[in-house]
Amino acid sequence: MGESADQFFVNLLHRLVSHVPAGLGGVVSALASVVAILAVFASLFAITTVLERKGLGRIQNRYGPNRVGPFGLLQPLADGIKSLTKEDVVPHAADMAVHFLAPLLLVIAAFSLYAVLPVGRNMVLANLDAGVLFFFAVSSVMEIAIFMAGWSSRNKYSLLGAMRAIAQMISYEVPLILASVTVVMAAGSLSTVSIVEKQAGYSGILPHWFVFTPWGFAGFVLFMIAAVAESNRSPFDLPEGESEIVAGYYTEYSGFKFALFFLGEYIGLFAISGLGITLFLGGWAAPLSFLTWIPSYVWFFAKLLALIAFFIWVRGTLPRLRMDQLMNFAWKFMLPMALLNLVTTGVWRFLEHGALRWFVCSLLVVIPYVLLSRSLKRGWRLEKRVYRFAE
Amino acid sequence: MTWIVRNLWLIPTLPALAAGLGSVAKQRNRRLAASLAIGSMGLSLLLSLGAFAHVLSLKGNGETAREVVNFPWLQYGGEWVKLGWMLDPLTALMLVMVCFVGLLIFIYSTGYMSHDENFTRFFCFLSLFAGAMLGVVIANSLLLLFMCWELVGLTSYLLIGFWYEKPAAAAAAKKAFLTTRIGDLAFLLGMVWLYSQSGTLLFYDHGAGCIENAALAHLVAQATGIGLAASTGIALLIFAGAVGKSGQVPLHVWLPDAMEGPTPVSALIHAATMVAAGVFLVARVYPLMSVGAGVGPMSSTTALQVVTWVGAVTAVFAALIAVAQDDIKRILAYSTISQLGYMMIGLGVGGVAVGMFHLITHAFFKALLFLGAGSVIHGCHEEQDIRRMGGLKRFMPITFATYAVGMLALCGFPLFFSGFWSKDAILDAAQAWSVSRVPFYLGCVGALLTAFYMTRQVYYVFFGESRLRIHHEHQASPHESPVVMTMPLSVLAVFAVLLGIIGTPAWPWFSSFLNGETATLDAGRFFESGILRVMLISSVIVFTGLGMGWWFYGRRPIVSATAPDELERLQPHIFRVLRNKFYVDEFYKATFIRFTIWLSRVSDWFDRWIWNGAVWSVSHVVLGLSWVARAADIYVVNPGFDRGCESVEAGGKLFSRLQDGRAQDYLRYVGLAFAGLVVLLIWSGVR
Amino acid sequence: MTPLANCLLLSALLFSIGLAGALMRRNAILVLIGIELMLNAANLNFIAFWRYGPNPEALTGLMFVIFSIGVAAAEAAVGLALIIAIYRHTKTTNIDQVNSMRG
Amino acid sequence: MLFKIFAVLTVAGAVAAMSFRNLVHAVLALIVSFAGLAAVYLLLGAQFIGLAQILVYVGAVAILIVFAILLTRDSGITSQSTTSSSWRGSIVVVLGVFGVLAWSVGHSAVYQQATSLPQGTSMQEIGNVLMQRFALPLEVIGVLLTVALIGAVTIAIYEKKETR
Repeated sequence: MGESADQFFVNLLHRLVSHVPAGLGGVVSALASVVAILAVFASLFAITTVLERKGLGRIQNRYGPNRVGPFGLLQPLADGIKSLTKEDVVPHAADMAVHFLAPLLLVIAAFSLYAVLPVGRNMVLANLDAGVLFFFAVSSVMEIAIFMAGWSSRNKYSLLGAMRAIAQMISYEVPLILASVTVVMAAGSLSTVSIVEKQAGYSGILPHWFVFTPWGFAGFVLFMIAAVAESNRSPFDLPEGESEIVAGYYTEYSGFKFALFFLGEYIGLFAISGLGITLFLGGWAAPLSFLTWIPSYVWFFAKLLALIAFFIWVRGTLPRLRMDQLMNFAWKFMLPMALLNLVTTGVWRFLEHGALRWFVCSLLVVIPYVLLSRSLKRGWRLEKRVYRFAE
Repeated sequence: MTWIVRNLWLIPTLPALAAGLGSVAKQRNRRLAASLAIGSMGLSLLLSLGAFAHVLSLKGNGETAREVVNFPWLQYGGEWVKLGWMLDPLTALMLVMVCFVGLLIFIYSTGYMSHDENFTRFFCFLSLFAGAMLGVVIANSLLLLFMCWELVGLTSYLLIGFWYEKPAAAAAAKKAFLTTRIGDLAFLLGMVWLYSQSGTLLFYDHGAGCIENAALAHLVAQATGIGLAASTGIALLIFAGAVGKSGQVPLHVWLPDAMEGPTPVSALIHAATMVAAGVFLVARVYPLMSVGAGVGPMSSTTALQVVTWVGAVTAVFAALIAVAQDDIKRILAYSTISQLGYMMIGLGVGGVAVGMFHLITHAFFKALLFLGAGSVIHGCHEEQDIRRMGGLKRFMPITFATYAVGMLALCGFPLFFSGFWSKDAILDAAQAWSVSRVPFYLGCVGALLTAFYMTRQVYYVFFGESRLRIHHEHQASPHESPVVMTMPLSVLAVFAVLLGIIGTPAWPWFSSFLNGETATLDAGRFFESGILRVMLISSVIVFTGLGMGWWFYGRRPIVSATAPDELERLQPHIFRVLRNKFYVDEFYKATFIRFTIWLSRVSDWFDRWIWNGAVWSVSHVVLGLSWVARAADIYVVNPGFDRGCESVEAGGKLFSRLQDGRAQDYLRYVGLAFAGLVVLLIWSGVR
Repeated sequence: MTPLANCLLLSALLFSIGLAGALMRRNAILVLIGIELMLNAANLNFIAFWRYGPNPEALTGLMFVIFSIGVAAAEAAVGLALIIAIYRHTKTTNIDQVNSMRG
Repeated sequence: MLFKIFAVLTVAGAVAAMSFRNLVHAVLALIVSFAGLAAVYLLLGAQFIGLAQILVYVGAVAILIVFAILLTRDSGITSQSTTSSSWRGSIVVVLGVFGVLAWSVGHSAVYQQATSLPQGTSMQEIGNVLMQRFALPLEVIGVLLTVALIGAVTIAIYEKKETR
């Protein structure tokens, strides 16, 4: 049962490929995988929107969407139809070509991120030798897309939003990459597939996930924080902070382009969560050794949904940061922490197994954390609130 | 290759390190400097004892136990210059001796120099000296030895001139430096020659060293122009270095003047260690000296004969001078010279063991004497003239006791004092020398004189009435020195007595240790080959000397500081000659120095008249020419040049257009140049 | 044409375009862009020679490109900083007007 | 075939980047050119370099240039001509350079020999070489980047006294 179910989709793909002429085999399989990815994650996007709105509603003590369909489950469908049928307004001063290309570039980049994510055993589109590198390279393209959007709209809010977004994404890309490099060091490979295989083993019933090591845990936390910032979500949603700059770089977007942006945002979010799962949470590996009979892709999507729930929760909980706070946090806490974590990983790699290793590495993680957080807190004092007005 | 051998370099390095730290220490933190120096010295002493124990542990078989560590130092051309250190009985002995005496003298100095404001500098220099000296001792390469040797000379210079505000001290320092330099020059020549012959300067390099059989055979085979073997020539040159360093005739003149330095310095450098370095050097290269000797223990070579004669002459010469000196330290200095002469005799006639034994014992009792003298001087408020002392027995008993021990040891008082045994060994070897008996007689005379002048000195200093000059009223009477000064005296005194045991004919532990045999106790040796006779002779000599001393100076206590010396009353002329040190300095002044001055005068005259005149005339010719040229310039050349300049200026203006401050234009030129270059390359067929 | 020759031609073309931009545009930033293009042409040459060279195992060309990319990043950062500084002093990025070094 | 496509893309992007009046368009074209070049690298089997190209040039350099453009406020179309005063001479130079380059490529020895294509190298080898043979250059590059960072900040930092 377990084996066949696990490899079900793989076998399906093979059967499909076996029917087409030999020359086209690779192309067809690639196309099929792409289509599958598009379909799956687009629908996941649809589900997530409604989940998020409902979740936020619950957090804010109100019902979410509950009119369209049972429990409002068909809400995303309605939204899609709406955004498709809306008029696509383009400002007169806008730079047409760029304004049109921006959302497309964003979505394409976001989707191409999945090429290296193994969603299940043997279920990866391209097992690149430098998968992680590919991921970051492509995700850096998204910044360009955002800039194009913000700049081409000829709108100061858009431009400000884009600038904020780029500054923020660059700042948080550094700790993000550094946190991932720890895993690369430990696994000794840049390929996502082999990284997951490194974590697939079990000692007793417990898995060998990297998150279950001192540096891995710290790296995972850093990674998640940076991921929230990368995907411009609350509490790091300054770029589209509605209350400050109307909607940031997609102020001037409407209709389907807006929907594309929305899609791109969420696809990017899923992708980066998927990377986090792949790097730290053992990818498609089952959390306990006796649960391996459940198919691997199920585990992957279970973890993905868990992380999405986490994101929603964070968004509903935390208030938005100020720009300087954001930057301070990035450069004065995240960056040093990530660097020290790198050192810790090296130490972990070269100490022999045993309690000593755990002790030393835990110290190496905890002490800097304490010191850095104290230094970050310096200058904070709880006192009567004062209002600062923009001049 | 045990730990101690591998890390023997630590022994000289520690004091050197202390010196380095002391050099950066502030002038006021004296405690730091002193503790640094003494601590490093103590550590070195411990290590040296370890090395000594190591040597003891691995000796017993027939040949000398010797371990070397060599390392490549620098490379030029195809060959490496190698340095290295070695551990053999000689080294071990010297290490222990230097460290021990040095440590005691350091401790003593803390008391003696306590009032000096350059305390820190003093200890910096002292430790530097100790490091260099230890380097000399452990060096396994003539080159390394030479470096440390020069370093020793430098520190000696610095320390003699320590009170450089005293012109006499400065002059003495210069004198010492230059005089020893003469010897060192010869030493350097010998070293270079040796290198050119043997291709290495390592003493022992597992058969490849320069004083091991292979090289020695080669050296003996080599014959120089004047017929003596290369080995002899080299040996003599190196010996010249030794002569300079350990104040043998004729290069002895610097040593008495060196007494201008602080007394601990005199004790450490100019009695115990540095001046002994010359003897040590001869002992170190002894194979080179003795190579080519015929079979038989007492057959000798040219080099060794030279050594012997120089030593013998020095011994008597210096002793004679010492008889008539009035400065307490100068007397000791001359006695040092004569004792060094003895060591040379010992090396020449009896081999390493004899000479080195006297070196060791002498180091102890002469250091003791100097420190005692220092204590006396300290007690008498910097008074150094023995005629102005007297009666100090009452005031400073400890000093007196220890001084007496040292004095008896120096005289070679029979049986109970180390000096007796060491000197006796030398005399014994001398009288058995095959070449000539004269050194033996000279040695006897020297011994007599030694006993005499030491007695004289002691009577002057410690007996009779205090003739101390009273400068002003509330000046304290002579006082005993602090314990930090007397303690080293006592320790040294003990050793001055006990060291004799290790070298008696009955139990020749010392020589057998050096030669790597195991000593056996056998009283029968006393009755071999006239040893007893020699012992009797020397005892008689000593007693005679003491008696004469008592006769001249002991019977009636000396009352007045200005009264003429007893000997002077007897033989005024001879005494004057002696007091004026045989006019050696005057002789040098009259010959070498005057010659130099005359030479400079001559060259000066040449400068003034011949060259200057030539220059003058030439210059006037040139002046004349220049007038002509000037005229030509003004009326002919200048206008042309003006035209030229104008055109050049125009050209400059033209070309300065190129530099229009636009990066792009520069880049354009670069591009053009690049294209041109490629075209050129292709055209010239570079593929 | 062999693939190597293709690569070389492409890089030559890139280089020339970059040079043209660096020479003919008056905006300092565009000049910088041109220089970046020239650097990339050089990188392409390295890669090509590494790939089709006698021994690709040595990876020398590859390493060279890695380092040159690093240098190019540094160069861009400093260059742009310079441009900004220049702009702040002489309110222009037109390098025709930035010729205070003329002789 | 693919190579030709990407080559054309690269060249077109470069030409556009060098000829657009609008700076931001120029930068976008530059990005296209860089991406094309990265694709060429990938075709040549230099996977690492290709991805690094995208990461550095598209992700960092292009963004940097964009920031510079926006900070120097020249993004708008400039009224006066965008070519520098002395562009005629430049054309000659450029043509000369390209001429010699192309000629030498055409006539060089490498033109005749066509070596077989080895397989693309693996990250493992690159890592090993980078950490062993090229360790020192790597560290030097690290120092260089640090210095460049500091230097750029010091140059571009906004002096207070100017504002006062």
